[in-house]
Amino acid sequence: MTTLTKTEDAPAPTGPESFLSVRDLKVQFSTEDGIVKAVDGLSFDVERGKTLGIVGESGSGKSVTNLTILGLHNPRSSTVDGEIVLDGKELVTATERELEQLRGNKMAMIFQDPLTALSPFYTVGRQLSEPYMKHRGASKKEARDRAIQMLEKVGIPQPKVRFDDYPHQFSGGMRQRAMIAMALMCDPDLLIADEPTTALDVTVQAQILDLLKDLQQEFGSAIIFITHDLGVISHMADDLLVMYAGRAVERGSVREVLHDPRHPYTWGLLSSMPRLDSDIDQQLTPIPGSPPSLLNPPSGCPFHPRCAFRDEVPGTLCTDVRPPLGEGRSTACHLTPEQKQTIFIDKIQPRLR
Amino acid sequence: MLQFILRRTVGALVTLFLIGAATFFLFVAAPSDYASLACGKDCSPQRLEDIRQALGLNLPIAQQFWDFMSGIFMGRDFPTGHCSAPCLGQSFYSGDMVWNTIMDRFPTTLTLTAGGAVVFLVVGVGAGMISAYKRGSMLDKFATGTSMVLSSFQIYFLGPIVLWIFVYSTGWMDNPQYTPITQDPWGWFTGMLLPTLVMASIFTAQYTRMARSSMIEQLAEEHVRTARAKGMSRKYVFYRYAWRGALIPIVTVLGIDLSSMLGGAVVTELTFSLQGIGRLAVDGAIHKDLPMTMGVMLFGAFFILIFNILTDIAYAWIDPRVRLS
Amino acid sequence: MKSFSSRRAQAIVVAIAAGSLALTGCSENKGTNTGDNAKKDQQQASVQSKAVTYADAAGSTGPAPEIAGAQSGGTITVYQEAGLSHLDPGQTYVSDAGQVANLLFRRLTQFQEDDKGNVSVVGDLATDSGKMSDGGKTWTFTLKDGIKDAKGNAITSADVRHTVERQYAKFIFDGPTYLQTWLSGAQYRKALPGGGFDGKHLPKSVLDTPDDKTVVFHFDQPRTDLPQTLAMAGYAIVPAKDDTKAKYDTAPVATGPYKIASYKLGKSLVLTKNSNWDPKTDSVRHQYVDGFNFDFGVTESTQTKRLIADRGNDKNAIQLTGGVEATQIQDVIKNPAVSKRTVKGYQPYVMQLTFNMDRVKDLKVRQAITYAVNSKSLIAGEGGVYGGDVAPNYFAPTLPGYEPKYDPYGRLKTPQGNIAKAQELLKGVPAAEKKVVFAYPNSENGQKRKVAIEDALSKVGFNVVSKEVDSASFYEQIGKLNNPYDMYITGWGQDWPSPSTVVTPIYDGDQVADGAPNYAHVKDAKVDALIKKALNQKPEDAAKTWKEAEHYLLEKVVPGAPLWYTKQFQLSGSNVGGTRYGSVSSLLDINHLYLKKS
Amino acid sequence: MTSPAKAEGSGPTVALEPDLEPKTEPVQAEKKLEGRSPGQLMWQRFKRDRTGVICAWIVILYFVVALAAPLLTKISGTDPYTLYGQDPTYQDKPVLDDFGLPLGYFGGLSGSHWFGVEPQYGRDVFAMLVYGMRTSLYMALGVTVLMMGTGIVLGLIGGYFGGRTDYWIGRVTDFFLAFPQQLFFIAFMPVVTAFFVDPREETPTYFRAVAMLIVLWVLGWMGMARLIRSTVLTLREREFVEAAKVSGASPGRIVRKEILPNVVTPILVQFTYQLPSTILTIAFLSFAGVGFVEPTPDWGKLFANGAKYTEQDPAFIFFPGIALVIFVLAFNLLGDSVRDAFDPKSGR
Repeated sequence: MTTLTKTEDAPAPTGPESFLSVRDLKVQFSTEDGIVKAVDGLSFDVERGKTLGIVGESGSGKSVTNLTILGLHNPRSSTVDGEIVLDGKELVTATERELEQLRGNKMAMIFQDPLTALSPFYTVGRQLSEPYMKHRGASKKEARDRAIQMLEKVGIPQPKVRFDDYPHQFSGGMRQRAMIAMALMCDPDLLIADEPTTALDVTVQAQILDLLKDLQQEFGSAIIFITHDLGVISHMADDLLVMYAGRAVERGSVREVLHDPRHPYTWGLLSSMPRLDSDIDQQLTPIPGSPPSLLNPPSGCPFHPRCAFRDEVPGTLCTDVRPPLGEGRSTACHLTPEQKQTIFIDKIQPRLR
Repeated sequence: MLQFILRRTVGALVTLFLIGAATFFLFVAAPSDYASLACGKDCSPQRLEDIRQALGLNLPIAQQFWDFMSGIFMGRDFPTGHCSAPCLGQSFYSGDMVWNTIMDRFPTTLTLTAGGAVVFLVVGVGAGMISAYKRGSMLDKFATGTSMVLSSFQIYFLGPIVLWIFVYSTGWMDNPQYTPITQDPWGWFTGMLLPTLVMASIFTAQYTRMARSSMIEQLAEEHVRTARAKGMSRKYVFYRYAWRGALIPIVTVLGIDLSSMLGGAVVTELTFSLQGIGRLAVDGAIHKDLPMTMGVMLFGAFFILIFNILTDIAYAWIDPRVRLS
Repeated sequence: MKSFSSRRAQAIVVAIAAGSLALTGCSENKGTNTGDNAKKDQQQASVQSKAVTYADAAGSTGPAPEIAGAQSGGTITVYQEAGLSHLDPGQTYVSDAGQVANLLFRRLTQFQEDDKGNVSVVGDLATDSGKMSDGGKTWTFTLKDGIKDAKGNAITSADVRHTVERQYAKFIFDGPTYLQTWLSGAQYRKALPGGGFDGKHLPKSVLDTPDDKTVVFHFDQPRTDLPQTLAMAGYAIVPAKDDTKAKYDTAPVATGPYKIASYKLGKSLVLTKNSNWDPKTDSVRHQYVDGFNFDFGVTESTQTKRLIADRGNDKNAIQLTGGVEATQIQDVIKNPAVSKRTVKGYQPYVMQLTFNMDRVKDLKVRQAITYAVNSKSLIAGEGGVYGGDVAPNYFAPTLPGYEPKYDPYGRLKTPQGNIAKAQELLKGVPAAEKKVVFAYPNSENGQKRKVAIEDALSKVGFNVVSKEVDSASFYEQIGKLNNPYDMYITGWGQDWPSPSTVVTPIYDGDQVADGAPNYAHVKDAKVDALIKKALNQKPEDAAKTWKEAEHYLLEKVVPGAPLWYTKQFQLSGSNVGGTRYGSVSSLLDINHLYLKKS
Repeated sequence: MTSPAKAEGSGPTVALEPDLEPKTEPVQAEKKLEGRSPGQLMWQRFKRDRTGVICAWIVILYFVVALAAPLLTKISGTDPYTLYGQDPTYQDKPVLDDFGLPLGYFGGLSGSHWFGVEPQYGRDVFAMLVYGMRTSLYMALGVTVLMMGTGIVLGLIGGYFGGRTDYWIGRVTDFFLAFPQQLFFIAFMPVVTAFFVDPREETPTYFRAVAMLIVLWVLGWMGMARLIRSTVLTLREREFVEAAKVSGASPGRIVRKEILPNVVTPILVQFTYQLPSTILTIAFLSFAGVGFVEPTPDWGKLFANGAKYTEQDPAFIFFPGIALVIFVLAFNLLGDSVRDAFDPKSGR
C-alpha cells in the first residue's frame, strides 16, 4: 500500500459557519471482492443561495457523496465517517428519525434517471403531495393545490389534469420536471441535483437549468449540482469542485477553475470537451486510460497513471506521496505553481482557444 | 375494463363447456359405468338393462351430455321430482339432487378455504414481509427456517400427529367437525380450528418464502430510494411502495391456490373426517356417479375461471402500467 | 451473497427443529402372544355353525326377553364411513343398510339369537315361521293382530302382496331377487311390469291372499329355505298406502321400533322411537334407547381413534359396519379397558384364489398353487390374527356343515405354503403352463395382496404376470366369461345360514354366464347333480350332500385355492350395554343395545 | 444492455445499491483485476457462500445414493422385495410379532436391517428407502424440469406478446387448470395400458413411469406459466425492454436476454418448492392406481404409508421422513443461494 503522508487534518472552518460543511468524508462499501473506498476524505462547503458544481468522471464518487449527505446508505453494508454539518446539525451521527424529518423538508434530491425514480404504482400528484403532507402537516386539499402550483411552476401544461396521471403517462422531460417539482414541494434549503438533465435533450435541459436558477433566487436555497458536463456547470454553478477517485483534486470559483485550471486532470477534462467556437479540425485530446478501480486505488496521486506531466516532478513523489488539497482555491498536485502556470499557458490554453 | 370482463367471461363459459365435454367423454371412456357397478353380485344382463334404463344411461352419449348441460340453465325433471335452474342432475348413487348435495357440503370447504387463506396470508405473507424488513436478523432466519421445515411436512403426516396431541391423548379439544356458523359460532370455530390450521400450515411455507424474496427484490428498486429521499419513514416506504410491487406474484399464486382449495381438499377432509366437496369428487369417481362427478368438477372449474379473471384484474389494479389487453 | 454466518446459523436452527421429528418409540416390542385367542375363536366358530331351527308360534310372540341390567333412555351415536346407498327395503342388499333395516322395518319372519348363539327363525309380522305343505311347494303365513306402521294404519295381507309385487317394478333394481325368481322365473319382471301399481296383480296360483290375515305362496319346486329368505331386509314390509315409489328410497315409513326423524344423505341420519311399534308383538327387538344418531363420513381410522380415546359423546358410540383399523388392532388388544369393549367373530366370507378353468386346465397346476400360496402373508395384510384365519376348505365357519379339521392340502400345518409338495407336483409341467396371469383390484389392499401372491408363487417356479384392474369395477371385469386372466382373488358369503346360498351360485354349471358369480366357470356334471339333489332334500340330509359336493370340488376339481376366512372386530363406547356379536349379521347385534347411564 | 444498475468500470459494480452484505474477511492478496463474465461472477459468489456449497453437496449426495442403490443394498445384504416377516426361508429370524409390528427396538433396528423393517410384510426399510429414492428423485427431477420448461416458455410468450396470443394461451391454461385431474388419472391409465400393453403381459415399470411423466407434465405446468406471465407483464412495461426493442433486438433475443434473467427469482423459488411436492404427488398417483404398483419402492409412498403408523411404530416414518426433511431443507437452501448468487441486484 502507498505510504500516506500525514493525512491532512481537516482544515479549520474559516469565516462564518457555512450553510453545509463536509469535513474529511470517508464512505466505504464492502463487496465480496473487497472494500470499495467510494469517497476517500472529501471536504467542501456550500453557502446558502450559492450553487456548488461537482464535476468528475463516472465512478469518482459524486453520487455516493450526496446519497451520504441524505443518509440513504444501508448501515449494514456501508461505513461512513467524517463530519457533515447542515445548518448547524450534524448528519452522520443523526438518528434515522431526525434524518427523516430533514429529508424532503430541509434537504431534497433530484435523481438522474427520471424513468425509474418515480413509483409506477401511484399517481404523480400523490407522490408529490406525500412529503408536503408529512412535513407541513397539510391536508390532502392543501397538498393538492400546492402540488398543482409546483407542477405549473416547473412548466408542465394543464397541471390539474396531469396531477392524476401516472408516471408512465409522462414523457422523459415531463417526468424530470415532476421530479424537480417533487423535490421543491417543501422549499428545501439544500437541493442536490444528481445529473438532472443528462437524460434530457438540450432544449429541455436549458429550461430546467433556468428553472433551478429562478427557484434558487426565489427560495434562496443552496444547490449542489452534480454533472460530468462542463458546459452545464459553467452556466449553473458559482463554485466548482473537481473530483477524481473519491477525492477532490481541484476547488475554486467557476471562473478560476474553467479559465485558470491548475490540475492536469482538469486540463484533460477541458481539452476533451468540444467547443462551439473552435474550428472543425481542431483535435480533441481525451485523457488516456480509464478511471481507477476504487478497490485498490493507485499509489500516491491517484491520477498519476494517466498524468502526462508526472515526469516533470522530481523523484517518485507522484507515485509515492498523495498530494494534499489546500483550503479555498487549491489543487492537489505536486507540480509547483510556476510549473502549473507555464504548462497551462504553453500547452493547454492554445488548445482551448 | 367492462369490455375486458365481458370478453373473459365469454372465454370462461366456452372453457367451462369444453371441460364439461372433456369430463363427460373421459367418464364414458373409463372402464365401467355406474350400472355395471351397481348391478352387484348376481348381476344378470336383464338387471343391467333395467338400471341403465332407470338412469337414462341407454340414451346416446351426446343426448345425455346435452340434457345435462341444458339442465344447468333450464332445470330438468326427474322421476323423483323437478330440479330447479342450476340443476346439475340427480346423483345415481344417492338419488339426491347434486346441487343440493354440493350446497350442503360447500360451507365446510368454504370454511376450510377462507380460514386457511386468512391463516396462511396473515402468518405466511406477514412472516415473509417481516423477515424481508428485518433481513439477516434472528427473526428472519427463524421464519425462513421453520417455513422450510413446514413445507416438507404433508397433511397426512401432520394431521394425525396434531389430532393425537390435541384430541385423542389429551382431550383438550373434541373431534373436529363442522357445525354451521349460524347455529353455533363458537362450536363452528373450535370444530374447524385444527383442520384449518393444519391445511394452512402447508401453504404458509410457500407464501413466506415467496413474499420474502419478492419483497427483497422490490426494496432494491430505484423508486423506493426516491421515496426514502422524500423523507418517508422506512416502514412507510416498506408498506406503501415495496409492498405493491411484491403483491403481483403473491396474487397470482393466491388465485390458483384459492380456486383449487374451493374445489375441495380431499386429503384434509379424509384426515379429519370432514364432509367437504373434495370427498364428493372422490366418491363420485369411486361410485362411477356421473352427475356427481360432473357437478363437482364444473363447480370447481367455475371458481378456477372466476379467480383467473379476478387475478388479471388485480394485476391492472396493482400496476397501472399493465394494460388490460 | 448471504454472509456465511447468518446462513449457517439458519441451517442449524432448522436442523434442530427437524431433529425433534425423532419421535420416542424406543421401547422394545417383544411381541404379545395371541396364541390363546386363536383357540377361543375356533370354539366360538363351532357355535356359529350350528344348523338353524324353525321356531313355532310360542317363539314368535313378544315381548322379547329382557336383557339383564338394561336401562332405557339416552341416544347412541353410530359411526359409518360411507353413506347409505338406499333406505328403501326393496333396494337393500348390503350389510350397512341391512343393520339400519333391523331397526326400522319388520318383515314376515325374523332371525332370533339367544345368548348361547343358537339361531332360529321366528315369526315377525307372521304368527309363526310359516306352515309348509305339499313338500315345500306351498307356504302359508298368518299375520299377528295389532300390527301398525309408524303412521298408525294397520298392516294387512294386501300390504304383504304389495311388498312382493313392487319388487317387479322398474325403480327397484338393487335388492335381492330370490323370491321373485322363485315365484315367476328368471325374467320375473315380465310377469308383472306394472309392479302391482296399475291394479294388475300376480295370479292366485302364485301368490294368494284369501283374507286380511293370511298370505299363501305357491312355487313350482320345493323352497325349504323360504322362511330364512323372507327374513332378509330386502323383503321388509312396505305398506301400499305409504309407498312413494322412487322417492321412498330417502323417506321410507318405519314399522320397527324406531322411525326416521331427519336424514341428510351421506351426512347424518337421526332415528327416534316409533310409538306405533307394540313390544308385545315383537319377540326379537328392544326399544331401550331413545334414538340413534348416525354420523356418516367418519373414516375407519378416525372411528377407532375416537372409540379408543372414549371421550365425551364417544362413550355412547358404536361402529355400524366399520371395524378396528388394521394398524390399531395392537393398541386395542394391549389395553384391557379397551379390549373388553370389543366384539369379534367370523364373517361369512371365504376368500379364495379362483382359477379361470377355461384357461388353467391342468389340475396339477391348480393343486400346486393351492399348496404354494402363502395365507399367512395375505392375512398379515388384513391386520394379522384379528383380520382373518387360514382357510383349509371352502365352507365358512358361519355356515352349517363347517368342518374345521378338513384340510386336504395341509393349509393349517403350512400356512406359509408347502414349497416342496408344490414343486413335486410341477415336475414335468411345461414352462408355458407355469406362466399365470393374476388379476387384482388396483387399490391399496389389492396391491398388497398382489405382493403376497407373487412372492409365494415365484418361489415355486411360477412366472406370475400381475395385471391391475380398476378396483370399482373389479367384479364386473372378472365376471366376463372371456376375461383374459388366469386367476383372481374373490370372496363369497352366504345370504342366510345355508350352504345352498354358497355352493349353488359359485359352482352350479348352468349358473355360468356373463356377470354370474361362478367366476371359475365350473361345469362339472357330478357337481350339478349333487346340487339338484340337495336343493330338493330337507335341510338335515341336504347338509350331507352339500359336504359331499364340497369334498369332491376341493379334491378333484379345485376351482380355487382357499386362502382365509375374514373376521370382524368391532369396538364400542364404554357406556354401551348389551353388546354381543350377531352371528347372522356378522356385526354388533344392533337390536340388543342399551346405555348404562343415559 | 442489462438492468439500469449498469456496472461502472471494469471493477465490481460500485455500490450504488445500498444493500450489499458486509464481507467478514478483507481481501489480503493483491488481486490482479481481470474482467469476469456474469457466469464466472455468479460462480465466484456461489463458491464463497459455504452453506450453499454444503447444501449442493448434500443434494448431489442424495442423487449419488439414489444411483448407487444396488451397491448399497449389497453391503447391507438386504433387498427391497423380500418379505422378511412372511418368507418361510426367514422363518428362523422372526422380525414381526403377531400383529405384524416389528420386534425389537425402534422399529426392528438390527444388524441386518439398518433402518428397521416395515410393519405387516417386514420388508427392509433401508433397501426400500434407497431404491425408493432412485425412483422418486429421478422421476421428480424429470417431471419438474419438464413442467418448469413448459411453464416458463408459455409464461414468457403469453406475458411478453400479450394481445391475442396471451388470450389464447390464457384460455389453454385455464382449461388445464380446471381439468379434473383425479378423474383423468383413473380414466387415463386403463385406457392407455389397454392400448399399448398386451392384456396378458405385465405392464412394464418403465411404461408406468412414462405414463406418469406425461400425466404430471400435462397437468402440472399451469402454475408456473401463470406466475411467469404475471412477472413478465410488469417487466414488459419497463423501459430497458423498450430500449432493447428500439435497438432492433429480435423478440426472441429480448425475451432471452432481457426478461429471462429478471424472472429467475420466481423460477427458483417455485422450482425448490415444486420438486419435493412432486415426489409426494407421485406417491398420491400410486394410491390412485396410476403410478407405480406396490412392489416398486417409492419414497413418497414409503412416507405416506408411514403416516398411518405414526402412533404404533413411529420408527417406520422416522427414516423416510428425516431423509425427506433434510432433502427439502438442503434443496431450498441451495435454491436460495443460487438465487442470490445469480441476482446481482438483490443481494441479501
